Amino acid sequence: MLRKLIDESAAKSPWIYHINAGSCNGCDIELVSVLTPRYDAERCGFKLTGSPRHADIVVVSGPITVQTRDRVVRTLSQVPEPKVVVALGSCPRSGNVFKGSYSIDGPLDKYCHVDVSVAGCTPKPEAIIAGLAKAAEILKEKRKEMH
Amino acid sequence: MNIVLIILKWLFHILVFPGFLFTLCAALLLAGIDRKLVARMQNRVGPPLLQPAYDLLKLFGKEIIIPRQANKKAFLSAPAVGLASLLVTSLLLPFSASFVAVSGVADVIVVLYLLTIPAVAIIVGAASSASPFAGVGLSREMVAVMAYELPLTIVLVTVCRKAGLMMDESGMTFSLATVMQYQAEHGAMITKLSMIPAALAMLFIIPCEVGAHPFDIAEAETEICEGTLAEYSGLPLAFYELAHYVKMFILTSLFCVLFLGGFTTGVVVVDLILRLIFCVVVTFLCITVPHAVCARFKVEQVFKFYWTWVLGLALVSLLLVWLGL
Amino acid sequence: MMAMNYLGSFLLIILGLYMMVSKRNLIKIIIGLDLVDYGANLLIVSIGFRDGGTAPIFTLSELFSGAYFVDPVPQALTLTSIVIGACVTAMSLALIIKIKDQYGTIDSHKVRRLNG
Amino acid sequence: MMQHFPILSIMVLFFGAFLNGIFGGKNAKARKIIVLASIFLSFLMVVAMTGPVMLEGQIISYWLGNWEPAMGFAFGIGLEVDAVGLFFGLIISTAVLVSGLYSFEYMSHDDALGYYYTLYLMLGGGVLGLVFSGCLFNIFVMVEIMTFSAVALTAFRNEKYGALEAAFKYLVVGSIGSTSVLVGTILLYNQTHTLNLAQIASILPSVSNGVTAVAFGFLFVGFATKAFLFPFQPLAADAHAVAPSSISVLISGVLTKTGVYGIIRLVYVLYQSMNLGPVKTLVVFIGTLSMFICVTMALAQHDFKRLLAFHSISQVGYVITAVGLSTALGVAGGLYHAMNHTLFKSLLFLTAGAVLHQTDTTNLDELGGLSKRMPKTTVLFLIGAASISGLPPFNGFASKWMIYQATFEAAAAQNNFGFALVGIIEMLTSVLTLASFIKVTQSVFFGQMPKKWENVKEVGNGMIIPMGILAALCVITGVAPSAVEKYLLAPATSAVYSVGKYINAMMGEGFAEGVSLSSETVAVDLGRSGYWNPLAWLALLGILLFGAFVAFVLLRKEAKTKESEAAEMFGSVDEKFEPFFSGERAEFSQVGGSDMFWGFKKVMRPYLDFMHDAHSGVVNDYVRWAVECLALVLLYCVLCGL
Repeated sequence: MLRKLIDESAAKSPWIYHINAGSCNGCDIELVSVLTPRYDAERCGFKLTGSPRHADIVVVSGPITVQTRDRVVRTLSQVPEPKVVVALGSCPRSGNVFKGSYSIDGPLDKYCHVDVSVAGCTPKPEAIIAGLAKAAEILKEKRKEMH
Repeated sequence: MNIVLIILKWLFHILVFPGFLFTLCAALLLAGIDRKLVARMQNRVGPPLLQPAYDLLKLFGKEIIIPRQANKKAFLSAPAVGLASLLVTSLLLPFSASFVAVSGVADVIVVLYLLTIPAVAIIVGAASSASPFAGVGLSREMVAVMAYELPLTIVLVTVCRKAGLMMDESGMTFSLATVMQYQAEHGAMITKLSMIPAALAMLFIIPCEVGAHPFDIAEAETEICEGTLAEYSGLPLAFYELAHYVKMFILTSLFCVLFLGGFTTGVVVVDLILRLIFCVVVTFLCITVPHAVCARFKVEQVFKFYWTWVLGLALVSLLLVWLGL
Repeated sequence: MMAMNYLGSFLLIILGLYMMVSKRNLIKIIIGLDLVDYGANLLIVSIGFRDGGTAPIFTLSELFSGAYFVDPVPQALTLTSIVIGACVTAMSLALIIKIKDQYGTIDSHKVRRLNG
Repeated sequence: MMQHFPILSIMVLFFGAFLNGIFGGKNAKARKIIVLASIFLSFLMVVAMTGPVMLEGQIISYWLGNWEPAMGFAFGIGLEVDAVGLFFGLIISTAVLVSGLYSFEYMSHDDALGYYYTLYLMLGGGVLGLVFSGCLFNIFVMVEIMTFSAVALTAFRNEKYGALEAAFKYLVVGSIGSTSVLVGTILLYNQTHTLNLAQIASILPSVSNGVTAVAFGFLFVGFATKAFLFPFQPLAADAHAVAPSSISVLISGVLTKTGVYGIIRLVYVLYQSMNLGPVKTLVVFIGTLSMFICVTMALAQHDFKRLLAFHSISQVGYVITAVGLSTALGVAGGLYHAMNHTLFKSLLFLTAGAVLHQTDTTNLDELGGLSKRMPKTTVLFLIGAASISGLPPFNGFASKWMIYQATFEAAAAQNNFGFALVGIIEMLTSVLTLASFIKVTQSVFFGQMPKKWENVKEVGNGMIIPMGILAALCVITGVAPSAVEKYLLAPATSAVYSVGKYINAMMGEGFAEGVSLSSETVAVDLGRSGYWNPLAWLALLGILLFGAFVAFVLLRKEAKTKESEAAEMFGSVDEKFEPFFSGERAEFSQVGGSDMFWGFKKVMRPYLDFMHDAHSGVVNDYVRWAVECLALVLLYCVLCGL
């Protein structure tokens, strides 16, 4: 009973931690706009946290640059289970216009399992919300798998 | 037989009402209303009313990471101690002049000290987690405690003196039950002219003591990565969140006891509903509105604000009461 | 007559205190401390004094009828106090020697590692 | 037999010092036996006296050489143990005992231990002699003995930074205090022609003139200097901080108490002037000043022991303030806090000593993270810190509660706004105390550990057990205040007020009535005092157990360690359990010591700078403080015509 409640609420209260892995800030601004009164992601329980220890969903934006690579991996590893990784925008999934640059060491799925990928440069806020909702569902599934 | 009954009564008080279960439900409800109200003030839909409960339940299901450098025992037991002391405080707050679970001759002082324990628990927990962010956070938390404790003391003394002048032959009372009694007989404290500055000061103190938005310098998530809570995850974090909600309820409840105590009917259920309504109003005034309106203060601004304006308000009230107004 | 004694003793005390406040040499501070001590001792002896009194030996008052003696208690107190003062002086001088060893100076404005 | 215990309990210590001087220089075993035997014997004798004095309300008096008073005049030197004296005697002999037990391991790295123990026993004997003495001049002698040995012990580790300097300052300023006690004594002798406390007490109320007022000023300043109260001398911190920790315990827990004892004796028994407004104002003002200023000084310190030293003045300020309120509750609260202060401050100094012993430093900026290496010391420190900050359910809370209640009730009863402000300052001081102990907790025991303390070990049982005794006492006196109140505080408070009984015990029955003082035992009603509802604390216990249950059982089940991606990538170090460092590799970055409380320090900067400059460390300045305060107090006494 309690376990079921916990599973259910996993999808209802996904807390987001946002990593900028060399992004041009376009996706970052769009992610913030998702939480503004206009789109109000908080009505689904989304909340931006300041520490990976609190997070359920890790949103990574930007092509993984050489400088940020280790830091992204380290931070991802510090998120407690269950966790979901969301690649925000085209950069983390392909490198986008930065592909082939000497300073790019992407894509993100070289380093960890990406659960949801929101494409676009930049993705629309609606798309981001859809992706986050998808991530919340996956979070619930992962939580169920934990026991 | 008698002893069994007494123990059962105590267990009821501790576990159900007004202790654990009731405080928990009321606190979660209050937190939900607060978040909803903030959202409505910003023209948002806002999270569901039960969002705090969802948050807690989710945190129960998360993995608990204990950093390698942390002192494990202190790291895990600090949240429980903080929550426990808040629950004890909830037993001491009277609901009407006649109903209080635990009464004492000088429970005002006990409440004052029990309310510092959650802050100490947060600080010790943060210290034991060995994170530099937590270090900065605990330093700020302590500055906040120093900032609000002085005016809070004066507000409590003022109320005690005001009630004691009438109700106690020594001219001073330290019993919350007597404060309630006074208000039942002479009208609520907030209706007295001399007490209005003190009530205002208390309204300023509550958000800082709770760590609500404009005064959440210790947990500033954008500057110092949740500060004191930076290393916490899972169940201990849930305990801290819960302590945060419970503190909100306890403090607004304390405000009701100190300033809005007169409006009681004697029927426990009606009193309860009244108390909850008052709590929501107070929460709206002192937590929701600043949250929706203000940006976060800087550390020294908080300190200065409390040691000048709020202190001044409290002192004015104390002086007026001492002059017999 | 006795007023001079009292005045003298308080003057000694005040001069000693003045010396302790104003002199920077540690040894001079100790001299000031001794002045204060001696002032106190002079005060004690003066308080026990009675004009025309003999030495506080019992047989003397039996010898001369009508003789009375000075109060013996303050004299005993003075002895004790002098001994204690000597101890304090010795101790402080020993400390000054060690301070000179360690700090290389006995200027009180330079012997201030512990402050604030 | 019982009537010989006062003199024996003192002489055992002095005799031990003598024997130790002869036999203990080289032979460690003989030294240990002599020290242990003398401190235990003395402790047992003091405890044995509690039976008649505390429970039956007797007063033990003893005339040296059996020179009993004749014709209503006290010739001999007397010892008199009433409940106040015995209360302080108990505190003192407990502290001496614990300090002695602790010394054996703590001082094991030092040499010249023969001298150390000789001086230590002399210090104990001197202090015990002071509180049992019934003669004003003997009080002066004992003050000198204890100051002398305390100075020597402060300079004991004279190779350490600043030890000699602190000892010198202590000697100079302490001598001013002693001299002013002497001058006060002799002026009183001039007026009353006796040195016996009881007889002075019977004569003084009828002779009140300028000379007695000046004598009051001198004696008050003398005892206040001995209590290290703030405006009289600012160097307590120097002396406490550099002495070996076992001696800091005695200086802070015991020597300051003798000053408190002296002030209580002076104002309540000798002059019986505590009901006068000016005296009340003076004592409460001095107490509040030292309480508040020293706690702010402590906040700015970055040395563990120096910080503790400032706190001990601050806590003595509490005691003096409570005593100055001149209500039964205030006196009881003050005495209770005096006892608690000895317990928790000794505990804290001993933990500081343990840290010093293992790491050889007490600098808050250098230490950190020791809780992983010294878990027992950490727990003991936390108990002490919680006690001194007045967190329930430890003893500091119980006594502070009594003091607050006494202050506010006195304020309300006399409609005195000043006392209400004093009460508020007391509560503020308590928060600032908490803050500075949070600083120590974070900087020494928690936070990150510098590399150089990797190999630090826990101290041995020889140091843990004395600390454990004190911690246990802290908890016991905290959770059973009603027992403390019944067996210790009520008799002691009653004795403070029963001056007639005190006089009669010394001078013979009917003497007090002769000078129109009642010899009845004054009954003390502490009924409404800071009290303890056991059921509430049962509730606390229940909820705590619940919390512990949740925290430990559930957490242990849930806590699983999983290999993280980072571990695969970076090799063996599992980054998951490193502290979060914004993604960077975790490096050493301890937030502690001087880094703490930035906002507070920024706002208070002008004040803190001023206080820092005032504590200049120059001995002339400290003498000037003492002299100026002496002058002011004398002027005040004369103007108010006490």
